[in-house]
Amino acid sequence: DAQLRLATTTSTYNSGLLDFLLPEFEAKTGVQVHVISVGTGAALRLGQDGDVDLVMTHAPEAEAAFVAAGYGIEPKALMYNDFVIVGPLNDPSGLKEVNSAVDAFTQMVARDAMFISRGDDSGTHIKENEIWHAANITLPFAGYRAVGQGMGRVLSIADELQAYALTDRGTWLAMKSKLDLALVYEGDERLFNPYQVILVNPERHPHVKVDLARQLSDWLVSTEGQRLINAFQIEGEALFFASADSE
Amino acid sequence: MESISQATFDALALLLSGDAALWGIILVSFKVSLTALFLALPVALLLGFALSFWRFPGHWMIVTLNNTLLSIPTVVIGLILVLLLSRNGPFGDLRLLFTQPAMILGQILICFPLLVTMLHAAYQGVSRHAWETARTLGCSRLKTLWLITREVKFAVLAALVAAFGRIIAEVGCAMMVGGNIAGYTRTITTSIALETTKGEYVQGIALGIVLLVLALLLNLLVGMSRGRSIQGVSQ
Amino acid sequence: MESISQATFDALALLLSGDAALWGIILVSFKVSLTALFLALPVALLLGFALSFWRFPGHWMIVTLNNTLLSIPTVVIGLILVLLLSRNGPFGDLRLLFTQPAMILGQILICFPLLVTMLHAAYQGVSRHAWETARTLGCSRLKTLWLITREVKFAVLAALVAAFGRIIAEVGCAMMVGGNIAGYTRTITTSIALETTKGEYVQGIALGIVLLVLALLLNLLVGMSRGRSIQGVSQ
Amino acid sequence: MTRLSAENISIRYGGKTLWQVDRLVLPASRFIHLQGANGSGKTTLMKVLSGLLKPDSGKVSVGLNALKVGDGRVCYLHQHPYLFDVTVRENLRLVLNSQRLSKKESVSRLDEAMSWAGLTELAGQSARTLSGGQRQALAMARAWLCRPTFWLLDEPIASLDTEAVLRFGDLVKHILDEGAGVLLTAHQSGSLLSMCHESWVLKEGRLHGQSS
Amino acid sequence: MTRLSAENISIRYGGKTLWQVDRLVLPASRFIHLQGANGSGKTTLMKVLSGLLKPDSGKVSVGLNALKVGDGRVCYLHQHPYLFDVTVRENLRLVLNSQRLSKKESVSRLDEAMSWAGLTELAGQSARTLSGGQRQALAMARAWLCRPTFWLLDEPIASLDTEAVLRFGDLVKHILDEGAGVLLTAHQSGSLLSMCHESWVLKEGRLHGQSS
Ligand SMILES: Nc1ncnc2c1ncn2[C@@H]1O[C@H](COP(=O)(O)OP(=O)(O)OP(=O)(O)O)[C@@H](O)[C@H]1O
Ligand SMILES: Nc1ncnc2c1ncn2[C@@H]1O[C@H](COP(=O)(O)OP(=O)(O)OP(=O)(O)O)[C@@H](O)[C@H]1O
Ligand SMILES: [Mg+2]
Ligand SMILES: [Mg+2]
Repeated sequence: DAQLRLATTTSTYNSGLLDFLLPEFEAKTGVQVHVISVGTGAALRLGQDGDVDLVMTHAPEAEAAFVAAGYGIEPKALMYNDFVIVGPLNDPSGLKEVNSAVDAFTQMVARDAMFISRGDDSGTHIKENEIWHAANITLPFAGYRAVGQGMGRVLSIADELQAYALTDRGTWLAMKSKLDLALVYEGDERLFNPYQVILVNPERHPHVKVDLARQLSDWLVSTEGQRLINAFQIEGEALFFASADSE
Repeated sequence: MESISQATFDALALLLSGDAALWGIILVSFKVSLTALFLALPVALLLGFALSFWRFPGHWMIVTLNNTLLSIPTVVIGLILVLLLSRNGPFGDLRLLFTQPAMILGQILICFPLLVTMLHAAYQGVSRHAWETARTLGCSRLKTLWLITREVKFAVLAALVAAFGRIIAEVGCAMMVGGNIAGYTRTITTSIALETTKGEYVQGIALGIVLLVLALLLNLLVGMSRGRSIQGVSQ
Repeated sequence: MESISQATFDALALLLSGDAALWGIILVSFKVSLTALFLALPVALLLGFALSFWRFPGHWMIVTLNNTLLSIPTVVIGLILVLLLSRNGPFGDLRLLFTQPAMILGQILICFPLLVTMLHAAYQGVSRHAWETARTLGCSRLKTLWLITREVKFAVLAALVAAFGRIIAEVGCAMMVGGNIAGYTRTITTSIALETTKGEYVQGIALGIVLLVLALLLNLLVGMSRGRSIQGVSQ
Repeated sequence: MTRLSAENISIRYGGKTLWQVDRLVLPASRFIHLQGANGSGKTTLMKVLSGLLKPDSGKVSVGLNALKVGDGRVCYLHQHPYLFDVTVRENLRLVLNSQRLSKKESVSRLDEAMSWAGLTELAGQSARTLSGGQRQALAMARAWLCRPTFWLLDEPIASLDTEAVLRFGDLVKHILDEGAGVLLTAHQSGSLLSMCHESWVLKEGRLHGQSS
Repeated sequence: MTRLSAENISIRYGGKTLWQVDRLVLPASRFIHLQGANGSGKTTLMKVLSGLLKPDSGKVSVGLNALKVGDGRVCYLHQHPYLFDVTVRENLRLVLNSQRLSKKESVSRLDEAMSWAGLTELAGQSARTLSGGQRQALAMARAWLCRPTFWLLDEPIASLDTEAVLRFGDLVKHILDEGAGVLLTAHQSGSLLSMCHESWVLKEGRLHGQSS
């Protein structure tokens, strides 16, 4: 029977969203979806090499470059969530008082806080860097620790070292019950985190199953797909918000 | 620690209840690793034997190279295989990436140097005397290899056990080359890695213990089959 | 493949130009692994020796257990250490998590079973005769251990090389316990893992080749020091 | 009939020549005692004659052909025989296996060999637990099963008791009758050596007494 | 003076008793020849007397104390000696190292031992390349350096040439003069054995000729 390969980022896969969505699609179409979850860079790389049929990522600039270079076609906005800043329960740097993400980062440095960075060129890391840049802070500062690991591990390390970290809300909600950390800042529109699906370009890789891939992509942005995305919850909280503009 | 024992208990209960998904993962792990081991073994036996009993040009180079390959991270082997097997790569047409055969290939490469090192050391322990005796009694080269392998069966067994351990416990290459696709190329170790990235440490440990229990059973089997032979150390 | 050779060339050039960050990473890798190896060695030697030359209750159990531990995924060892060393764990007060000593601890646990298996097999290859001869000539137990170790120095060396390979190439535990913190606990293998998640395969391979080149140099050194001893296979 | 011969062979160790033999012929049906002090090179000569050691010069031939190890025509019995770590019976069987005999024939030969060596009762015992004399007897029986045309026996009676030496003498007679040639070293003197047709002596790197 | 003695010792293999010795005394300054057919248990007896093998019953004592392996008082020389894979000189030195001698004393003892064994010229050669007789001589020299009070020599002259046997005889005399006791097995007869004070015979599981 038909098989389809989807590359996605670890954080998306770990949230459990795909395990929630895909069985519905498989039941409906009989197409089996093989999910390969890797880092953002690696996911796009797999698409570029034609080893998967479509990708689902959250790194707008890298995705734009991916499409511009002709590796991918038909990018579709799928959903969004947002990034939040988490930190020790007692919030020693007082981030609960600040009014923007840039201020939050500036204040962390000013108060000698420790910050755990993804340091892996992932969507989250790119976002971090964007804010550091906007705040005019040169890296690394004294409390900056680049650990080069996935979101889950970064949260664990922040927990262990009682430090601050920038995280996507999905991973935070999935893990917060195991952590002695609190959400200390959220809401800046700079922290918006959009997800896209992109098909691998069949002109570059004639063997990709572009029809099946398009079927999945279309289904994801369809009313049914979007409804299911909104319905996915952990402990009563929604992790993702459907954002498809079609239909 | 409370929660670890609880999770382990749950995992073992799942195991015993015949949970299809868990057994599927276990089956993939053992199938891939045992196949790789038995495909790598004959060549490794021959090479280890040749290195011990024959002197030939390049001998020293092979030993050094092999020892060096012992230090190759499995993820690097995985990377190289991905580049080779990817659709863009030279062997892309074989469509092997993210399949079990690709994982087997990776594990062959991973266990081979360890097998060679250990078998070489094993045969090295046999006096040249044994070789001379077999040959002068009219045994063929292959028969001689077989006789001498039996002389060091304990060390050969140790090599097998160590090489099996190396690949069943390996995660880097299995992850890269297999893709950790649920129900297809997901192994015990890639599952553990997945649980770990989710912060589900306890689940990871429970799966690790499942693996250990199965490895223990396998080793008990091997230990029993070895049985008598270890005791004869006299003379 | 063009790009691999380019990246490797660049990485080696960086190495030769004395790039501080790269050398820092290499230093951490070798320091941690060599320390772990030499801390694990004496106990492993004693245990391997005891298993070969003494029969005692539990003998068989130790062998089986040790063989089983060979199959423990390094990430599981990492997980267990994280649980033990974390702030909330029983040894949290030592504040060892995400430090080099914690990594050393992990690597000791990882190389120990392999050392024991290989040393046991090595000593097993020595006839009981040797032990009897040394003892009856008035050598102490320790002296006897030393003499017999020299008899199988080739196999002991193989054990060292294999165990070193196992830990220098290991990534799961180093990542979990060390945290891959840049400039502090980042090793060659955790760097490779990082490059891999970035999709920078070529960078990863280049780092792998740097590691291999260094391992090759180390093995050449060992090979040269071994020099003469391998040739005496006669009698 | 075939003969084992060597021309101009020599062995050097670390610059010094151990021995140099211009010409040597071991004919069929002949029993020769190779004598020489400790370290004179008897064992080395036998290893060369059996093809286990390549001489630094010269060559060894069986009949008109060059010597080939592993064809079972020349059998060298080590001074301290190597026994495989299996039972007595298995040690004997491994030779027979290379010979494509019928099952019945195999069993009868095995039994014959074991009874000659006085090991019938020890058939199932691990060879590693045999006494010194039993080891030597077993190794001899094993070589016998191989039916070589030339026997190179390196101190085969050193650890045999009086009775075993007598049995060994009978075996040598039997071997000679079948047309095989025997070269043997022994430091002891005794009835066995009075049987031999010639004595060769290795001394100061030369082989003396070779009457060709 | 001390003596090596045993009471009621026996060895059983697979249900059968190999031998059973009620009482055995090896006094100082005495040279005893232990005889017996192949497989009668001579080697086994020596291993028991040296403490390398625990008897199935009975006990062995040196003087009034129980025997202790590794104290260097009773030295057993294997039938096929084990030489360590180092040079001839190193094989000898490893015994001296356990004895805390001055450097000068060490060197002179080493040289003495090597010259006795006729191995002075081979000092730097790897022990694994020695000839059969050289091996036996080296093992004997090594045991000598250990200065044991009781010597258990298992076929020490089996592969020695005539001259070496004579030298060995002189050594035994010397040892006896120093007050040590010697128990020796040998299947060969010869001048050496005419020197011995007593003969014991192991036969059918019993030790005969023990005159205590
Ligand atoms: N690799 C080597 N390097 C140097 N000398 C060697 C080497 N191998 C053997 N020899 C020497 O060659 C000589 C001949 O040894 P061989 O075993 O042939 O003597 P042999 O006549 O059999 O003596 P024995 O009667 O004691 O058995 C010995 O002196 C030995 O030390
Ligand atoms: N583990 C064992 N199981 C059964 N029989 C054994 C075992 N070990 C030794 N034997 C037997 O015990 C007997 C005594 O052996 P030992 O070596 O003491 O004889 P020996 O008198 O030294 O003979 P030789 O003169 O041939 O050296 C032999 O028949 C041997 O086969
Ligand atoms: Mg010889
Ligand atoms: Mg004996």
